[in-house]
Amino acid sequence: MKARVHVTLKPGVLDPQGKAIANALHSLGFDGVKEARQGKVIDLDLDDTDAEAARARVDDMCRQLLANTVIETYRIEVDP
Amino acid sequence: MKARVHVTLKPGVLDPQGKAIANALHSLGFDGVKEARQGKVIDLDLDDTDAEAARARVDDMCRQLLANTVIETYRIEVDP
Amino acid sequence: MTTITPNIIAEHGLTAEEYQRVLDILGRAPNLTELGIFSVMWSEHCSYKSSKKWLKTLPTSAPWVIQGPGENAGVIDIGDDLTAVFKMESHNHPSFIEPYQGAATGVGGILRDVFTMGARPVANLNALRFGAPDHPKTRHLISGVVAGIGGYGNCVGVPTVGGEVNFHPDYNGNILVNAMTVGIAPADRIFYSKASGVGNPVVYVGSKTGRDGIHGATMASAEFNADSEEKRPTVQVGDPFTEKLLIEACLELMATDVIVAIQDMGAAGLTSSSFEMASKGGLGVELTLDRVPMREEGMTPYELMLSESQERMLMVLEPGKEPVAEAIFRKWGLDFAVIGHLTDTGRMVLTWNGETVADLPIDPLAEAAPEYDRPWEPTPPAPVVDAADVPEVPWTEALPALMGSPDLASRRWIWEQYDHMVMGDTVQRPGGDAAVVRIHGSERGLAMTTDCTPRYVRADPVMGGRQAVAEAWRNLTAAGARPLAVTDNMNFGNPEKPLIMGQFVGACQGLAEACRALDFPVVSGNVSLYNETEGRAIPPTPTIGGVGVIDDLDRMATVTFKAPGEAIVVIGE
Amino acid sequence: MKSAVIVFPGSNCDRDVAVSLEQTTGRPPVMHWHADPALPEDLDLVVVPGGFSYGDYLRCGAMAAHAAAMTGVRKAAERGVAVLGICNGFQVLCETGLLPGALMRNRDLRFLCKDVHLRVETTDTLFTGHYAPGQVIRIPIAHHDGNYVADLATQCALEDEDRVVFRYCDPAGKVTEDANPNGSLDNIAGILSEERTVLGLMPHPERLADPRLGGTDGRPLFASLLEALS
Ligand SMILES: Nc1ncnc2c1ncn2[C@@H]1O[C@H](COP(=O)(O)OP(=O)(O)O)[C@@H](O)[C@H]1O
Repeated sequence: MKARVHVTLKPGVLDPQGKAIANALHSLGFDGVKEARQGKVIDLDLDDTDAEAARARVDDMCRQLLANTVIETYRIEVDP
Repeated sequence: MKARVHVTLKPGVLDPQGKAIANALHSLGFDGVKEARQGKVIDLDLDDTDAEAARARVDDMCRQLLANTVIETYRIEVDP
Repeated sequence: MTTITPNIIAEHGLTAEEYQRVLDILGRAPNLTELGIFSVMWSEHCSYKSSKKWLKTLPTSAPWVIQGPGENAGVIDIGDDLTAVFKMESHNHPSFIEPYQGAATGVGGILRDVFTMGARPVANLNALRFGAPDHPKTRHLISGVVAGIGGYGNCVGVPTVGGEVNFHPDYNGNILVNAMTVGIAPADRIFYSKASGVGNPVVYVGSKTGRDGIHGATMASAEFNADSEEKRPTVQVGDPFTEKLLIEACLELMATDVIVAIQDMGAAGLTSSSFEMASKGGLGVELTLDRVPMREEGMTPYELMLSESQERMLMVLEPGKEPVAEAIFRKWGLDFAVIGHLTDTGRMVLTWNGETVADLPIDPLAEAAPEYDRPWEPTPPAPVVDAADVPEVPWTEALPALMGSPDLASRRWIWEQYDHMVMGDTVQRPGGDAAVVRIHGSERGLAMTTDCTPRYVRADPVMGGRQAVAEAWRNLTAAGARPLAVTDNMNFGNPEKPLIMGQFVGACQGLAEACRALDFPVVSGNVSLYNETEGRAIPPTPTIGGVGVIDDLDRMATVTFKAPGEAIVVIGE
Repeated sequence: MKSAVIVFPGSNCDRDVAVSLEQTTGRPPVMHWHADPALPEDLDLVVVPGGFSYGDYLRCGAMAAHAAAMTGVRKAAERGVAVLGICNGFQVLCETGLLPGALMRNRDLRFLCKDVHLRVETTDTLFTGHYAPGQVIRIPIAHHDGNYVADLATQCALEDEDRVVFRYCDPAGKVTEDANPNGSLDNIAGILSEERTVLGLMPHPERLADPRLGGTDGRPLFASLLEALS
């Protein structure tokens, strides 16, 4: 079973990477990029067979390791 | 208009991040994680109003800046 | 089984003559795995077929030289029962394709060459050449290369203390990334690659093997299908954390008495490491490829033998000492596998699923490696410029122009991205003539520098070669050091062109003369040829890395003016 | 003063800080392996050193926060043992929650290694007693992720409780945007825990604690600890 975790900075936390991307796009001549934000995606290949159980476990993983909830939020997709 | 770019390492390219995440999850007691791979998501807020034009522009951005096509592949979602 | 067609032979970079030699040695046609092994062993990179003749003319000995060229790195005596171990190596092409990873893995490779010998790496340097500053790719290349060198060295925890950077439009399509590592080892604990002891176990340690860097040319061969491009990245990705583990684990194991021989897996990975170890020991080797730790499913013997996955080493251990080594590698979280043993057959035998997939004679293959005496032409003398023809520029204009020129401008932007202080012994930071690293726990230091002025070498290879050596020597003495030895990195264009070959020959001659005159022997080095794009060669760039010793750090000299009112003296012509 | 330095597999300033501790306190620290949860008894100080603990590929310090040794560090901290986190150590302490906030990628996205100036904001700590209030010191930084962030409540608490220990400043001691090397909130370079016994800072005091290395402004930090903890 596959799970995908999206980790993004909380709104309001300044994103140096996103800002640098937006600047770089402007200097390459791509106007009209109002904002850019960068997040992480972690793809997991799991032994689980039950989607609900998998989601609960991945939620644990996020809280313990994959996301820093001081500055980040996460979202889980489980692919049955 | 919003666009989202997923950048992932090509299959077969060593992913030290993914490897480290899988190891860390194991040592936290999350068995059954067979593999982990880490990618990036870049969210763009664009001036465009036409989805097709936006996609073409974002494709340009990917090839020029957002993805390193030597080792990465990318996928674009445009949110009309 | 794949039939070997002329096409496949050509894709493996072997000429018809070379292939005939393969047939003569084997007395039969090779299979694909065997052909792959020949192709890497006889590549320019591994066999030095164009350069060997001239490298032999370099002076390589002095009373303080413990190991000259021929091992993973050179070793010199620096007193107090310690040695300095150092070498420079190029990663030019990969860095142009993928600047971050190319440069990073270049640093990883040279670090392994040094700690393989038993030395703890204490400093990194890097000699870089880029195209014109305003060329559209230059900015991207320089920022990627610098970030890659920093990303790797910073994580591994070895300070990057020096180097050099030049710009010239003839590097537009072919940048140079030459990385140097200096390490320190106890004089009585140097490790070599010569295998010994029939029956001794051959052990694989480090990262798993993936399909990294398997030569582009071989992709087209019959076993691979159209979508194989995705599966076979020719760019390797570095994992500096694993390298750090490998350094610590190897040094920990080296403190025991269980290693007979050790060799890193660099370019041509498992092939050249196992071949070299067996060949130096005059022995044979049998490897069970199924035991090689693999990162991906469905790998073939061909891929295992040619993979350039990083952060791997091969060792021969004392019999029965596998558990000692395994415990140390497991403690550091690294893969460890006994993959074979030494034999007295003089052959390399590879098995896979119980079947023999390659059976090659080692010495004949090594001895028959092609060696060319390529035709060369001396560089025509450059026209002499009459001083009267040089326009006069007021110093008020000349000075700002010089200071603003990319070749002279401050390199602070670069070295600030390198951790140049980690390990707590950097007593002279970047920015001076030479970097100085204290020998840990003492009041002595090692001074180091890299130097070359390619436009001098292009104008007159002999003089330019001498100048590069002399400059390295001056930089070391300017820091108060006694220069001891050099490593070199010979970066040139296509040696099949007589004028380019003439540059190489001339530079070797100049290097040899200067090294001899200064008692400054060459103890290690690397050759990078075919640096050309669209038929235009890079400026000839024989980079010199010099190392010297300072016996009393109180006598170290630095470039800054110390106090107002002090006299300024100019010496020399 | 009995001290221990935690050694993660990717630590690379462990030896450097051990040298400084030994030079200033006359006693070498215990080098404590990451996989061992039980810290030595009677410790006065634990140092979490700089480096790349486990490669730091996910987030700096994220994996180290779960290391066995960190359980021991947390317990020691609860008992009131002083804890010093330098650079990666600061990141680890934030990830474990022993210190508030987080360290993000530097504003310019580049690794930066250079001397910076710091203003000593408080001397009411175990770590800074030997500095003068407001003193400007020169200490090197070497990091890619030293951009301190915290929410408003934390920011106010740090301020109100006098828990900001060092701020990036110019050589004259002015805290300016130009003197901020990494984009840190309020130029913060180092902070204390609520109990004032845990200090995390991005700059490396151990790198300028030996005249041979070009300066000694880092030394009073170790001397302060020696006096406070002996
Ligand atoms: N330009 C050179 N000058 C002197 N020695 C050289 C030169 N180039 C290569 N060598 C020596 O030849 C040997 C093989 O070099 P190389 O193949 O680059 O090493 P590695 O096996 O580490 O890749 C080394 O001992 C090296 O020091």
